[in-house]
Amino acid sequence: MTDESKPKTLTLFLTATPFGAQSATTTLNLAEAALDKGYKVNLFLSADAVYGSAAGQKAAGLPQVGERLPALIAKGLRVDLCGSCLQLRGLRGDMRMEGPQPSSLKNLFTMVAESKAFVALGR
Amino acid sequence: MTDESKPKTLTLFLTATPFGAQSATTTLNLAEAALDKGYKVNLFLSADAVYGSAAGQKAAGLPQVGERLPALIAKGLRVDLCGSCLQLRGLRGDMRMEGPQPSSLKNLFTMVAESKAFVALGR
Amino acid sequence: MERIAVLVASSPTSASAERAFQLIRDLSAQGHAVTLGLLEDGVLAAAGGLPEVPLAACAAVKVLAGDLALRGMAAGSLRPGCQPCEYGDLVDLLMEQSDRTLGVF
Amino acid sequence: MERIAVLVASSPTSASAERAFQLIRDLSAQGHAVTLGLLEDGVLAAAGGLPEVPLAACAAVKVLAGDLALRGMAAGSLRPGCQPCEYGDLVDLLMEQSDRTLGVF
Amino acid sequence: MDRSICVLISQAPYGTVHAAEGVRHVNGALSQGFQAVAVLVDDGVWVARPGQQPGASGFTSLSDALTAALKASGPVPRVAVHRPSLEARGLTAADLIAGVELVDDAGLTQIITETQFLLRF
Amino acid sequence: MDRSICVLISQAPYGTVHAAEGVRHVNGALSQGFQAVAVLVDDGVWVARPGQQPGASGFTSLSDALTAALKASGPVPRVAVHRPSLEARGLTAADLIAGVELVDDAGLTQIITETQFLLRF
Repeated sequence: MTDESKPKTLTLFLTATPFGAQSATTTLNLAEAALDKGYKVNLFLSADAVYGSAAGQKAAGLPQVGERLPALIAKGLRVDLCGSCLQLRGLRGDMRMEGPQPSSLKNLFTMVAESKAFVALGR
Repeated sequence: MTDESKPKTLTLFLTATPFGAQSATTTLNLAEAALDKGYKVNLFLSADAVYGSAAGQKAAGLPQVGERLPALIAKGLRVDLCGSCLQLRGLRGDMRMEGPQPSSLKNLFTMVAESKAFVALGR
Repeated sequence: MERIAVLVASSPTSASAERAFQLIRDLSAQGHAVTLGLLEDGVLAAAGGLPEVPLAACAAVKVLAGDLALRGMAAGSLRPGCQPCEYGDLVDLLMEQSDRTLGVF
Repeated sequence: MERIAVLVASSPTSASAERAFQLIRDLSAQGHAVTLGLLEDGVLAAAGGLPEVPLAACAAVKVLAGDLALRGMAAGSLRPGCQPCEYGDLVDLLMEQSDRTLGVF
Repeated sequence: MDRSICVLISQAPYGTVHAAEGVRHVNGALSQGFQAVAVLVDDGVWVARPGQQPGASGFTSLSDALTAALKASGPVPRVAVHRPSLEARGLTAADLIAGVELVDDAGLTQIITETQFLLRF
Repeated sequence: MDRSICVLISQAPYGTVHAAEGVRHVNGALSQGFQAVAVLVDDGVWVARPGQQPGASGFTSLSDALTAALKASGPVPRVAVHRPSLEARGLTAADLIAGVELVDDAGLTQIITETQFLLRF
């Protein structure tokens, strides 16, 4: 994929809920395709997108979102959650799945600075 | 407000998250104004709006949503939650505040049929 | 002929507001008395923005005062024919002054 | 001059897509080589819809095949100049074939 | 007067969940004894495009769902497509599933004023 | 090259949270050592309208937040308002908070191509 020793980084920034719009699914599909090609992929869930980290989602008639995250994390996806966005919405740790971690704007912009491409999804 | 013995009913139907758009706040403001005038008011939270029933919300820099519900319920507001929408999103009972109840399309359309006005909010 | 309330919360540049404004023109042309209630981003139509409020087609235009102030617009800057209002006025519109409510667009 | 990827997921009737299409025209006029990636509701621009894709301003237009099929449009019905693609092709576009990525609009 | 509702679907399918929610509530209204009219307007007209293929995406085909609703053995909805919205998108009646009717602006307001309630998506 | 980001704000304030999130991320980028340019385009131009009064609503005034960012003692953002979007809404530079600059289409693309990253709201 590249002649450098370190893989290039793709950072995806999502602001939409898991089931309100297609953008959450698009985000995971892009992440998976990039992981399969060997890139480093970061996913930052901000604003309403932090609902994607809720435990116990059961998609029916709509694409899976939270249910797909463990497999993507196992493939190397880093998932960060906007910490203040979690607090606002009452999404405590015991309501969330394992893996995605509360994070910060500092982490977001560190990821951005290291990225070959930074893409914001959601509406 | 009316010369009939039974108060007229306003049913509000919300599809937006509590903090992604102003419509959740507008909905509660309309509900409160209608309750204060003596109307019967139903609020049906559907799709992403069911996140408004999450326990432990802490609004900062944005209007309170879940934090306002108990006082409105005490004033007489009926709050129903789309049951299948809760399941999809993993919003179990222990993650929600007390008061709003899982409900059904049957209940929604029963409310609608009894309403003087039915208003859908959210985008 | 009916008294119809139409509520618009979307920016006047949105497809949603444009659809509501077209509906208002058509309902008015058919003889209905339409009152437009503007709230949220919809209030931008009352003080600027394109397309403009279909004033000629409305029996009245009520604009939520708090949503105007929130967006930096004084009630005094409203287009002629638009009146500031409170949530309670919108409730009266829906529950007492209209035969039918459409929205929120 | 740069190779620029622009991703559009909004319906071609949205302000967001219109803004992206205008940006593409301006970037192209300044000599940049713009590749447009259409996905989600954005694919409607490749098989119909107004405004149309700014084909003349794009070095290439890639349209996500799964999102076309989901909306009932065969890859064969694409406007000339638009190519169906997969998620991996979009990743290649962003990570290997572009100096800059703009979006998602 | 029989109970009746107009469900207005104004957004494109799949990009947001609103069109799917619209179709779900048409069926819900019918099952609760309402007469239901689905009106497809603006980008909502894309809901009536046939052959929507979700494949393995997890989405439900809304053209299939509408077709099934129209062919149901119990109460069926009216499905009206706003002709000016259709034409603005370069589409014609031939591009739509069977069983829908076209309405112009006057037809749209007629449906809205003939039904008791409006549910907008 | 210094790290830099363009934050594009294209939606009206308050109706959705996106404009507020845009302003928050401008400040976040600055605090992490990025040069930051806020570009207000389409309905985003309303963010720069002065005198936004949240009252008891619970909202944060975005015109106040932008003004504070522009007057900060540390790094400050550039704030560019897209003139065609402004004029399409019947507004002029006199309707905006102090410290913003107007850009036309060419200026908009120049900002976008002079910054390393784009964050769209």
